[in-house]
Amino acid sequence: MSYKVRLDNFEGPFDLLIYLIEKAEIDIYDIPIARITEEYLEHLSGWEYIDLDAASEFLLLASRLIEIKAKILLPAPIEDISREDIADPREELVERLVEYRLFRRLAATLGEIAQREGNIFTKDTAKSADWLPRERPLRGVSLSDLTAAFWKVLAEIPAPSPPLALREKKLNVDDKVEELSNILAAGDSSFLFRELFPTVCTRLEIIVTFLALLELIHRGFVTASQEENFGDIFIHWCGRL
Amino acid sequence: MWEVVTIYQSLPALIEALLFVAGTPLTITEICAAADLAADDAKLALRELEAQYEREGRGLQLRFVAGGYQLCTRAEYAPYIESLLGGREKNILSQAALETLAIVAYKQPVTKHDIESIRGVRVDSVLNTLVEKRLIKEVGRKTGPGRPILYGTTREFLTNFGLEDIDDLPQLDADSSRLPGDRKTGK
Amino acid sequence: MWEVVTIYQSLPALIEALLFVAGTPLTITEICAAADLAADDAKLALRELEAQYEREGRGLQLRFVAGGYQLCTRAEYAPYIESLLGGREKNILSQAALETLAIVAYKQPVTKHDIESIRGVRVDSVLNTLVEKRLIKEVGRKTGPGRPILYGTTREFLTNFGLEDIDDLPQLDADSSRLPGDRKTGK
Repeated sequence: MSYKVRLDNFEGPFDLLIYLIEKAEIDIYDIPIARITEEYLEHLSGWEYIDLDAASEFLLLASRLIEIKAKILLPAPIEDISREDIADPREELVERLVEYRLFRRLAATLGEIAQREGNIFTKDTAKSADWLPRERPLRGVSLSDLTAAFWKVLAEIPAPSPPLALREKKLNVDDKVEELSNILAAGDSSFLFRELFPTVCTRLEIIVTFLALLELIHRGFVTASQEENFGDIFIHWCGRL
Repeated sequence: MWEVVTIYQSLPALIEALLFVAGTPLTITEICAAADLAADDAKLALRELEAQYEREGRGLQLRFVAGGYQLCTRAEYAPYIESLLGGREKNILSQAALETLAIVAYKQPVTKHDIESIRGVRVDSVLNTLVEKRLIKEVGRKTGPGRPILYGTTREFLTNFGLEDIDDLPQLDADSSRLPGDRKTGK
Repeated sequence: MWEVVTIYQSLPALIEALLFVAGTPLTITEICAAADLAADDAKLALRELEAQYEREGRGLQLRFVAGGYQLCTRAEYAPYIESLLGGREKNILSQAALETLAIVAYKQPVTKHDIESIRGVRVDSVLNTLVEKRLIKEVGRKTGPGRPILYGTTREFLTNFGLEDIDDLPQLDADSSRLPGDRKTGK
């Protein structure tokens, strides 16, 4: 092959066909179909890689060209010979080629316009959004408004109050053992386990109360019983204190 | 509250300020509404503004595109502006995109199928690119099976190509489908 | 490829074209780089452009803000521009946002915690709003536990108030020393 033009330089099968027709300086309305088909197939065979999507489009036109070539070579059926309106098998293809060629020229014209217009710049409205933009967050806000806002903030800062001495409440198990003993001994019946924990208390208080309870059970002051799994636990005071 | 007092120096200057702020093309109606003007006065002022730009050799020019007036730079400053914008990539349309755009522009409204049968290739991705670049848009649905989308060009297309109107597209001469070398005479 | 041929009519016009396209303020360095000019020539041309705007009673003016030059409209056209932009929604900052902005402006760089301890309320959403509106931004991290974000005002903030520099903020008198570490008091 004396020349090889990469197929991916063509926008499609029509683009390639028009290229071949123009290169050969052939009248588009009178395409020597056998020769053009041969050249077209030669290009396909020179394809350097196969992109199946694109290939199918080029192959479709190839089969159409071969079909037309066959129609021209085969003698027309006898009964058709007398009819004057025998369609040229190339006609439909030529129509499509002419239309495509027209839009290819228009595309070139648009390309020229685009290039010319590329030299004329408009204001970048997206970027200029900080001066009289579509959105003006500071619309109507003056510098003195800003300063006034700062003054207001300054004025509203509360005077620092004297430091408040907070004493941490000390918790220990021994104290809790005594506290629990007093509560349980004062009652005249058993308590529910959950009643021993105040509704509002810290995690530490819960732990200390629980440890104190275990201690009381260990010392034998208290027994615990449960009637069913996950049921309420009853705490009974046994006395001895 | 604003007190509207006409202390501005001239109508062309007022219109220049409006066009500057807008960035995009403003129609005569928009200009008249904002400046509280009659259409004739606005047009006169626009002509005067255009003349001033010419006379004073400014860096800006006034153009009538997409049915409105727009301020833009003069072409001779392009190299310097490109240097300013530096790395920003240029919006160059591929041959495939230009062919598709040409078909949409001249034959609108068209379906994807119409374009594919003219170009002989699938155009899905090219159509998406053109829609993303806001050069074409969906303008409706064709009646019939599948109700396919109809595409047309946008106002941005007109602005980008410096066209006043879609009819302003370069016309094809009477027998433009014929090229030299085509011998067939019209039947 | 571009062949740079100096066929433009004048330097002020070239600079006008550059400022027009940029929208945001351009520094002398940026202008010189784009227009291939020496700083002195650029400054001369900027002065000439400013003088032209004055002399010819244009709708635009040249301003020096945020360390750069910017084209903007003349104040007297504001009512008409407001009317043009009219339909667009107003974006007035809430009092809470304004106060927070003021604290950031005067005490920058500040952390969220600094602001909260001054205002006595949580400021997360207000800070987000101000960042979104590009009035403040993250300017660094404080050393120490958690490395909290430090906020400062943006270039857009300066531009909005026509300030060249943050030091141009109106000074507060001695009473602001109640705020520990206020840089304006110099301690």
